Amino acid sequence: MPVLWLFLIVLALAAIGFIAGRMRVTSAGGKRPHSLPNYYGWNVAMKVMVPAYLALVVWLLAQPFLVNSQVVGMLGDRAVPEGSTIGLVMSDVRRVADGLDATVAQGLMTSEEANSIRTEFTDVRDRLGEAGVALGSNVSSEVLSAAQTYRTLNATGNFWMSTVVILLAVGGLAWGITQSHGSFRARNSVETGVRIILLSAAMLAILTTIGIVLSLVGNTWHFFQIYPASKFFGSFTWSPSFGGGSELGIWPLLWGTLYISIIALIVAVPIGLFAAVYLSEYAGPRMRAWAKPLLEVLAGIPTIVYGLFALLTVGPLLLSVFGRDGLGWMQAGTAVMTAGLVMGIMLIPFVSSLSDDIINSVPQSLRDGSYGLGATQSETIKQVILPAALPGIVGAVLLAASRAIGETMIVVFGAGAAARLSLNPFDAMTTVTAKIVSQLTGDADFASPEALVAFALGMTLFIITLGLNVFALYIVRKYREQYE
Amino acid sequence: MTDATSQGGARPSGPSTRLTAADSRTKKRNASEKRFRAYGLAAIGTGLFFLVVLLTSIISNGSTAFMQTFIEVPVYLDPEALDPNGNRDPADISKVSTFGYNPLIQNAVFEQVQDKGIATDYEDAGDMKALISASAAAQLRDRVIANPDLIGETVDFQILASSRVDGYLKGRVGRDSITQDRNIDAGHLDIVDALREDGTVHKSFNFAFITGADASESRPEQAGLGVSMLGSFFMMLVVLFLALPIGVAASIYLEEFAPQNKFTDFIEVNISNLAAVPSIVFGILGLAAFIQFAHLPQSAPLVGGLTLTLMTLPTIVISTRASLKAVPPSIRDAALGVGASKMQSVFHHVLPLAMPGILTGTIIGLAQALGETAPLLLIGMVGYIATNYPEGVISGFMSPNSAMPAQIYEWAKRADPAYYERAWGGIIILLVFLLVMNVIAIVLRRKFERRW
Amino acid sequence: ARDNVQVAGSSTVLPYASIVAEAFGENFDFPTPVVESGGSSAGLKRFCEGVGENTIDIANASRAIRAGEVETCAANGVTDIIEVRIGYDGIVFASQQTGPEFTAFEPSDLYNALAEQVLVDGELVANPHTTWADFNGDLPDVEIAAFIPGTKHGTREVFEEKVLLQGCEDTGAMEAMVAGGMSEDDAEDACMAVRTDGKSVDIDGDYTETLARIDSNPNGIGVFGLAFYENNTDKLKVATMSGVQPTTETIAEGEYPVSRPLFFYVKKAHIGVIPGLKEYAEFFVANEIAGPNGPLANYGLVSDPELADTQSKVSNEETMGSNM
Amino acid sequence: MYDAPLRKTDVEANEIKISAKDVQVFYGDNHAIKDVSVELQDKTVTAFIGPSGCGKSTFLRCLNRMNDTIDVCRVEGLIALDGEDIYDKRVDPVQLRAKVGMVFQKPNPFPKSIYDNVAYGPRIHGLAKNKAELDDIVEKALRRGAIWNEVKDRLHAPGTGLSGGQQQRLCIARAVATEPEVLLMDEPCSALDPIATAQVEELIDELRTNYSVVIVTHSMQQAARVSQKTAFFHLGNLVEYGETSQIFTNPVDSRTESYITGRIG
Amino acid sequence: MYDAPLRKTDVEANEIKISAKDVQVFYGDNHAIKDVSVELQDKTVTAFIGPSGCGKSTFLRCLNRMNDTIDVCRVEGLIALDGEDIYDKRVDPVQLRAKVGMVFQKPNPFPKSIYDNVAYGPRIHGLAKNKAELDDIVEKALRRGAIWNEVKDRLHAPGTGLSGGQQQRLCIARAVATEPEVLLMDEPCSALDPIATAQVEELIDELRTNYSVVIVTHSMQQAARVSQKTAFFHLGNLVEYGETSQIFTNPVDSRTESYITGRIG
Ligand SMILES: Nc1ncnc2c1ncn2[C@@H]1O[C@H](COP(=O)(O)OP(=O)(O)OP(=O)(O)O)[C@@H](O)[C@H]1O
Ligand SMILES: Nc1ncnc2c1ncn2[C@@H]1O[C@H](COP(=O)(O)OP(=O)(O)OP(=O)(O)O)[C@@H](O)[C@H]1O
Ligand SMILES: [Mg+2]
Ligand SMILES: [Mg+2]
Ligand SMILES: O=P([O-])([O-])[O-]
Repeated sequence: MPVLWLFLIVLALAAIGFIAGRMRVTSAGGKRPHSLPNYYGWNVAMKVMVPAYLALVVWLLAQPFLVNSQVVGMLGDRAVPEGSTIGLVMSDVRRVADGLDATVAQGLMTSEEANSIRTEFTDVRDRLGEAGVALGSNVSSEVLSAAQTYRTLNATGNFWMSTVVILLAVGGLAWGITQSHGSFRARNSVETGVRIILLSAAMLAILTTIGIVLSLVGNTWHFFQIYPASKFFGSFTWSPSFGGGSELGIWPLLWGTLYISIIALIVAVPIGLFAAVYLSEYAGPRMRAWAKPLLEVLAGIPTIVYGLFALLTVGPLLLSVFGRDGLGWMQAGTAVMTAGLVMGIMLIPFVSSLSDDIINSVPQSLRDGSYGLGATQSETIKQVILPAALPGIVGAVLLAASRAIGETMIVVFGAGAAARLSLNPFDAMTTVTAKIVSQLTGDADFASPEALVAFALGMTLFIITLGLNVFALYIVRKYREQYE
Repeated sequence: MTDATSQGGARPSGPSTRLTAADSRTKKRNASEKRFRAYGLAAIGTGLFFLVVLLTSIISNGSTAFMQTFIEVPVYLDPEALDPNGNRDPADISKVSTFGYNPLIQNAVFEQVQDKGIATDYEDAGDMKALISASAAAQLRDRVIANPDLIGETVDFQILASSRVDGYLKGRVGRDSITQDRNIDAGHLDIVDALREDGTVHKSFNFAFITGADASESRPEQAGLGVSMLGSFFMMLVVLFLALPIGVAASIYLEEFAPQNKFTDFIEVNISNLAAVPSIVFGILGLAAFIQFAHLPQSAPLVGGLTLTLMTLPTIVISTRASLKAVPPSIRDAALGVGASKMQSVFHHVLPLAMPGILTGTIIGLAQALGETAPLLLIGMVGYIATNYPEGVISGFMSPNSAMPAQIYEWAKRADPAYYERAWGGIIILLVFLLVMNVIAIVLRRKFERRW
Repeated sequence: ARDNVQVAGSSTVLPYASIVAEAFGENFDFPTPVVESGGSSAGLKRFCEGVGENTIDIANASRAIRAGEVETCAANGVTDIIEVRIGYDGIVFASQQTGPEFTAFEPSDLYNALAEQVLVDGELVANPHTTWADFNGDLPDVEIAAFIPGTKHGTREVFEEKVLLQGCEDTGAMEAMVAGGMSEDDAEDACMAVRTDGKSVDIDGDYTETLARIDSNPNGIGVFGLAFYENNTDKLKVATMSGVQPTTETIAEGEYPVSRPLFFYVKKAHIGVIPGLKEYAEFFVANEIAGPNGPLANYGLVSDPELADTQSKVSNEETMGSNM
Repeated sequence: MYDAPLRKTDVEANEIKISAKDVQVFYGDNHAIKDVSVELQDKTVTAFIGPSGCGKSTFLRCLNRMNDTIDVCRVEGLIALDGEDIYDKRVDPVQLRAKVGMVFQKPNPFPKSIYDNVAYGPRIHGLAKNKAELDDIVEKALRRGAIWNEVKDRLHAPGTGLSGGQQQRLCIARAVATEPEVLLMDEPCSALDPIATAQVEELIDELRTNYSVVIVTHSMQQAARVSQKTAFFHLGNLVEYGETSQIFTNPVDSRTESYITGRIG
Repeated sequence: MYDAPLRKTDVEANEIKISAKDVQVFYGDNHAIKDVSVELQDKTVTAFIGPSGCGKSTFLRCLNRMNDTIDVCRVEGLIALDGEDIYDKRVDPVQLRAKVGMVFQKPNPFPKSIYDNVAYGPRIHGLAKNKAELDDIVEKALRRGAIWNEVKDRLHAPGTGLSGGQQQRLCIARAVATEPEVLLMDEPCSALDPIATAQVEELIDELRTNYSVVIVTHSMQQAARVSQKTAFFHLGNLVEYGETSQIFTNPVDSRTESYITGRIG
C-alpha cells in the first residue's frame, strides 16, 4: 500500500476518532464533561495519529536498512566487481527494482513477469529503457535476482507496515474512545501533547547547535593537528598561501568583523529606531501602511546587489570625499566604511520593523500618563515608551548584529579582501565570515590548513558569539529584574 | 528662577502665561520635539532614499532583460539531412543531433538575406552563425521530433538572435567595440540593420526569460529564471511550513511555558546564537545532516528548504518572543481568571496580539531565506543546474534545481556581458516574487494591529 | 535512485562544463547533468567523500588533484579515479580599453610593481615604486593599481610562480636574496610575497569583480582568464607577456607562458551505475566539443594538443596510478 | 457608631468552602502576607477590608492561584477548597479557576468585542450548546453585571472602548458568565456610581444563595451591607475575622476599631 | 516675576479658569457629550458626578486635550483656559497639559522605579536644578500623595509592583509633582481606603488655595466634602451645575434629585 494511502487512512481514522470522541461525550448527557467536546475529539485523534505515524516513520526509516542488509547478505562478495563496492551494486539493484516497478506500473510488464524474468532470456536494460528507466550498464543476473528479492522483501515489508500502522491506529482509536467519558481530563491530555510539541520545537535549536558543532568539530580538530592553535590564536597576520608557510592568525579577521559590524550597527540602529518611532508614533495610518513594507524590501534585496552597490556606487562616492582628491584618508573604494555603511542600510528594516511592532504594543495608558504630565511626544517616547519596549528592541538589535556578523557578500565586494589590523575605517579589511566562504570555496588542497582553517574559523566564531549571547542574556536579565 | 521648595509650589511663570506664546523652556522643548520628529522623518527618508537608489539601479540595469531579439525566417526541413533513411521513424530522427540542424537554420537566414537583396560580403551560409543563437538548433530539433511530419516542409520559425546581435539592438554592443570581438563582425551588423528594416529581426517581450530554464555560458539569450523560480518556490514552501510553526511553537514554549532554569536558558542562548551563525555554516550543516547523513538527494529544493529553515528559525523566534513579551500581563490574567488554561490564554489572546510581530519576523526571515546564496553553494544548488522543469510536485521538491538568488549570483559571474543584464533582470523578478510573497503577510499584519 | 550525472567543483571549469552538459542533454536521452560550482577544493572534497549515490560522480578542478587528496579519497574508498585534462586556461593581464597604454609586460615589470621587496640599485629594499614609470620608462607614468586573484584562487599560484618568481629571477632579486644568506626556499617565498600597502589588491571574488574594479579605476591592471577577456574585449585591452599576445593558439603552442591546465575527475566505480556518466565524459573530450574548432575553444578554452590521448584514456577508463 | 441597615444573615449553618492555614506570601524578599489562617464559608459573602497595601489583593489572588503568574511571588502554607489542597501538584489550576472566578482590581477587558469578552468563558467551558444558548448566557451575564442596557446596542464594539465603570461591570459580567462556585471580587464597585453599585450588590446577594463570594472593598458601608463575614487585614496580618455585624459594632482588636472608627468613606 | 500667593477661599470672588461652550464629543458615531457649557472657577474644587458612562471622563479629558490621542474621538465647541481657546491651532497641547495636569481613572504607573515615576514630570519641566532639589520635590509629592511612608524604603522598586491603591496614590503624587495650575482627577480615591482617602481629600483642599481642581467621583459624600461646585452629568448632558451645597440640598433638576436621593454609597 503506498505510503500516501496509509497516511490518508490514518488521517481518516483520526477524523473518525475525533467525531466519535466528541459525540460520545456530548451524547452521554448527565454531568457536564470535564473538558470541551473538541478536546475529547482531539484526544482520540492524537491517540490515533501519534503512535501510527511514529510507527510509520520508524518503519520507513528502518525497512530500507533491513531489506538492504538482507539483500547484501544474499549477494555476497562474489557479485561485487573489481573496483566497485557493495553500496554501488546495491544502488544498481535498487534502480533495477524501481525500474521493474515503473515498468509494471506502466503496464509494459506483468508483475509475474517482473518476478520471473531472467537475464539469459530478456534484455532487461532494453525493457526498462522502454519505460524510461535509464541504466548505466547491462544488468547482471545476480543484480536482477537481487532486485527481484528486493522487491519481494519490500512488498512483504510494506504489507506488514500497513498492518501494523493500521492496527496501531485502530488501537489508538479504541483506546481514545473508551477514554471519552465525562470525567476524563481530555484537555489536560491534549495540552500535555501540545506542550511536548512546543518543547520539541524549542529543542530543535539544540539539535541544530549540536549539528553545527558536529559538522565543524572534526575538521577543526584536523586543522589544529596540522596547524598550531597557538599560532592561530596568537598571530596577528593572516596570509594564506598555496605553497605552504601560511600564517593564519585569526585576529585581523576578528577585528574586521567587529569593526564592520559596529559601523553597520551605528548606521542601522539609529536610523532603524528613529524610523520605527516615527512609524509607530507620528506617522498616519496611510504612511505607515506604505513605508513599513517598503523599508522591509530593503531586507529582501539580495545581498549581492548590496555588494555591487557598495562596489560601484558607495565606494567611489566615499573615495571622492575621503580619497586622494579629498581628505586623503582612503586608498581605494573598498573599505570597512563602505561595507559597514551598506550593511547598515540592509539592516535598517531588521531594527525598524520589529521595533515598530514592539513600540506599537506598548499600552496606550502609558502614553496617556506621560502626556497628562505635560510631556511632549518625544519625551514620552524617549523616557517612557522606549524603556518599556526595551526588551523587544534589544532583541531586534541583537538580531541585526547577528546578521552583520554573518554577512558575506557585502564584505567581499565592499570591504576588500585584505586582512589587516588597522584603526582607520577607510582601510580595506575583511571578516571571519568572508574568509570562511573564500577558504571553503577556494582552490587549496582540501586537506591543507588553508582550506581547513575555514572550519576552525567557523568554530571560533561560533564560540565567541555564544559567549556574547550569554553575556547579553545576563545583561538583559539584570535589567529586567529592575523593572516589571 | 524656580523656587520649588516654596510653600504652595509657585510656578516660574504665573497663570498669566499664554498658551499660544511659549516660554523659552517650552520653545526649547518644542524645538527638540521638532528635531526628534525630523530625525524620524529623516530616518525613514534615508531608508526610502536608499531603497529608491537601489531600485532605480536595479531597474535601469535589468529592465532590458525583458526584451529579446528574434529572427523570423522560413526554414526548409531538408529530409536528406533530418531523415536520411526516409522512413520517418522517430528513433532514427532523434539520432540526428543538433549539429545536423545548424546548417538548415544558417541556410534559412542566408537565403533570407539573399532574397531581400541585402548586399553582403559573406558567401557562405556558415557565416550566418554569428547572428543565430546556438539554442535555435535544439529548438528546431525538439519541434521536429515532436512532429516528424514536418520534415520536407518549410516552416516559419522564430529563432533567437545571438547575444551579440541582441546587444547591438540594445546598445550594449557598438560598432567600435566589436573590432576586437571574435564572435561577430561589422558585416553582420550591416545585415542586422537591413533585416531590422523589414521586420525579420525584431525585439519583443521575452516571456522565456521569466519562464525559461538556465542556459550555458555560451547562450545568454536563451537563459531564463523560470525553473529556478520554481526551485525557490518549493524551498519557500518548505521554509514557510516548517520555520513559521516551529519558530512560533519554540517561542511560545520559551516565553510562556518554560520554567526558568539552566536548561531553558541554554535553549534561549542557543537560539540567539544561531542567528549569528554565518549562513555558509548552515550550508556545511545541511550537507552533513541532510545529504550525507539522511541521504536526501543532492541539489534538491527539499534539502535547500530544510537548510534555510534552520537558518530562518532564529529570526522568527527572536521576533516572536519579542512581541509575546510585549503583550501586557493583564490580558493573561484576565483569561486565566475566567478559568482558561495557560494554553488557551496563549492561543486565544496572547498569540493574536503578538501576531504583527510574528508576521514581521516571518517577512524578514523569508526575505532573508529567499535571497540567500551561500548555504546553497554547499548543498549543490549553485551552478548550472536549473535546466529542466520538475515533473510534478514530488519532483519539485526532490529533483535537482537551483534557486533565484543562486541563479542570479551565477549569472553575475558569467563572462558574457549579456548575462550581466540578465542578472539584474533576475533581481527584478526576485523582488516581485518577494513582494507577492509578502503582500499576504502585510495585509494580515494590518488586520492584527491594534493598540490597547 | 539518482539518474542524472552529478558534477561539482571549479568555477573556472564550470562554463565549459555547462556548455558540454547543455549539448549533452540536447542530444542524448539521458537527463542534463547537474554541474555545481563551489570551487575546486570543495568539489574534490565532496568527490572524495566516498562512493555511492549520495556522492558526486565528477569533480571539476582548475588544478591537478593533490597527493593528500588522493589519499583521503582512497581512505574513503574512492580508489579508481580517472583524470581527464580538458585543456588550458590562459591567464592574461588587461586594463581599461581607454586607459593608459598597458600593452606589453615582462614578468620583471609585474615583479617590480607588486613584490614586497625589490632590487633597487643592487639593494633589496621594501618596494618603493609608486608608478609604473618608476622602474620602466616604457610603461605609463600612472600610479600602480593591480587587481590580482586572492589567495583562495588557484590562479594566484600560477601568477606567483609564472610571473612573480620569473620576474624575481629576471631582475636578479632572487640572486641577491640567496647571496644575502637566504635559503633557496625562503628566497622563493620572498619573491612571491606581494606588497601589502594597497597598491596591489586581492580579489577574492571572481573576474566580474575584477572587471568592476578596473571599470572604476582607469589606471587599474587586472588578472583575467582568457575566456573572460575574450567575452569582454569591448571593455578590456590585453597586454602581451614577454612579447607574446595571449590567444588560444599561442597558449596551445606554449609560447604564452602564463596558463594552467584544467581537469575533471571521474569516479570509475560510478561508471555503469550512473546512467550517462561515461557518455558524458566521452562527449566532453570529443573532437567536436573540446577540439580546436569546437564550442569550448570558441568560448576561450585552450584546447589540449594531446586531446586524442585523453579521449582514449576516457574510453578505456584508465585510472590514475595505472600505467598511462 | 455604625448605623447602615444590616441585612441578615443566616450564617450559622454553612459549611466551610475555603480554608487557609498559616499562609505566607512573599514578593521576592517582601513578606506581603504573614501567617494568615481563615475559614471562608459556603453560601456566604465575606468582605476583606483593610488599608491600601495591606495584602488584600495578594491574599485574594492566592485563593485561585492567580499568584502563579507572578514570577517573584512565593506562597507557603495550606489553602484548601472543599477540603482539597489547591496547591497540591495534582491540582489543575485551570479547573480551580473555573470554580473560583475572579474580578480584578483594575478592569482588564480583552481587546475584543463586548460579546466575545463575556462569551469567552462559557465557550471554553462548553456551557452553551449553540449560538442561541450562548446569546442567552451573554445577555443574562450582562444583565447581572448591570450593564446590559448600556451595551445591548453595541455588543460587537470593542470592550476597551467602554468607560471605566462600564469596563468594570463588563469584567463582573464576564466572571459570572462562567458560573463559578466561588467568586473573588477585588473592589468590584470602585468605579461605579451608586445606582450601579446597588445593582452589583444585589447581584452579590443573589449569588450568595448558591455560591460563596469574597469581596475586597474600601467602603465600610458596602462591607456592612453585603457581607456576612468580614476579615480585617493590616500590614499583611489578618487582624480580625468574624461576623460582619460583630466586627463593625464590637471589634475585638484595637487596630480594627481604629480603622473602622476612623472611617470617612 | 511671581507674587506671593493670595489665599482666598471665598468662591464668589474667583475668576473663571476654564470655560466650555457648546462642547460636543463624538466617538465615531457615538455622541458622548452633548452641548455642554460650563464655567469652572479658579481656586475652586469642582466635582463631576453622574452615573457610570455618562461622559464625565470624556469631558474631563477634553479639558486638557487628552482626547487628541484617541483616533475616533472628535471634539466640537469652544473650551478656553484663562480665556484662550485651547483647541486653537497655535496652542501647544504640551504646554496646555503642563498647566492642566491629570490623574487617570485606571492607575497607570510607568514601568520605572517609584522615584522615576514621580521625578519624570519635574525633570521634563526642568523644575529642579540638581539631584538634591529633585529628591526634595519627589519626597514632597509622595508625601502629598499620602504614600511616602509606604514607599520611602523602596523608592527604587518598580512602580508597577505596588498594590492597586498604592499605584493610584503614586499617580496622584506624580501629577502634583509638576505643580499644574489645574488638576483633573478622575476618581482619584476609588481604590483607596478611608484613611488614604482622607489624606487625598486634604491634599485637594490644600491645592485649592492656589489652583483649581476638578474631581470626578461616585461618592456623593466625597463630592460634598471636598467640592465647592458640582456638575451633574447624565447621558452626555450637563444637567445641572452650581454650588455644591445647593446641588446636594436643593437640586433644580428632577434627574439630579433622583440621582442624589437614590444614593446609597
Ligand atoms: N475610547 C472610546 N471609544 C468609544 N467609546 C467610548 C470610548 N471611551 C468612552 N466611550 C463611550 O463614551 C461614553 C462616555 O464614557 P466616559 O468614559 O466618559 O464615561 P464616565 O462618565 O467616565 O463613566 P465611568 O464613571 O464609568 O468612568 C460611554 O458610553 C463610553 O462607552
Ligand atoms: N507584583 C508585586 N511585586 C512586588 N510587590 C508587590 C506586588 N504586588 C503587590 N506587592 C506589594 O505587596 C503588598 C500587598 O499588596 P496588595 O496588592 O495585596 O495590597 P492591597 O491590600 O490589595 O492594597 P490596595 O487596597 O491598595 O489594592 C504591598 O506592599 C505591595 O506593594
Ligand atoms: Mg488591591
Ligand atoms: Mg470614567
Ligand atoms: O573555482 P576555482 O577552483 O576554479 O577557482
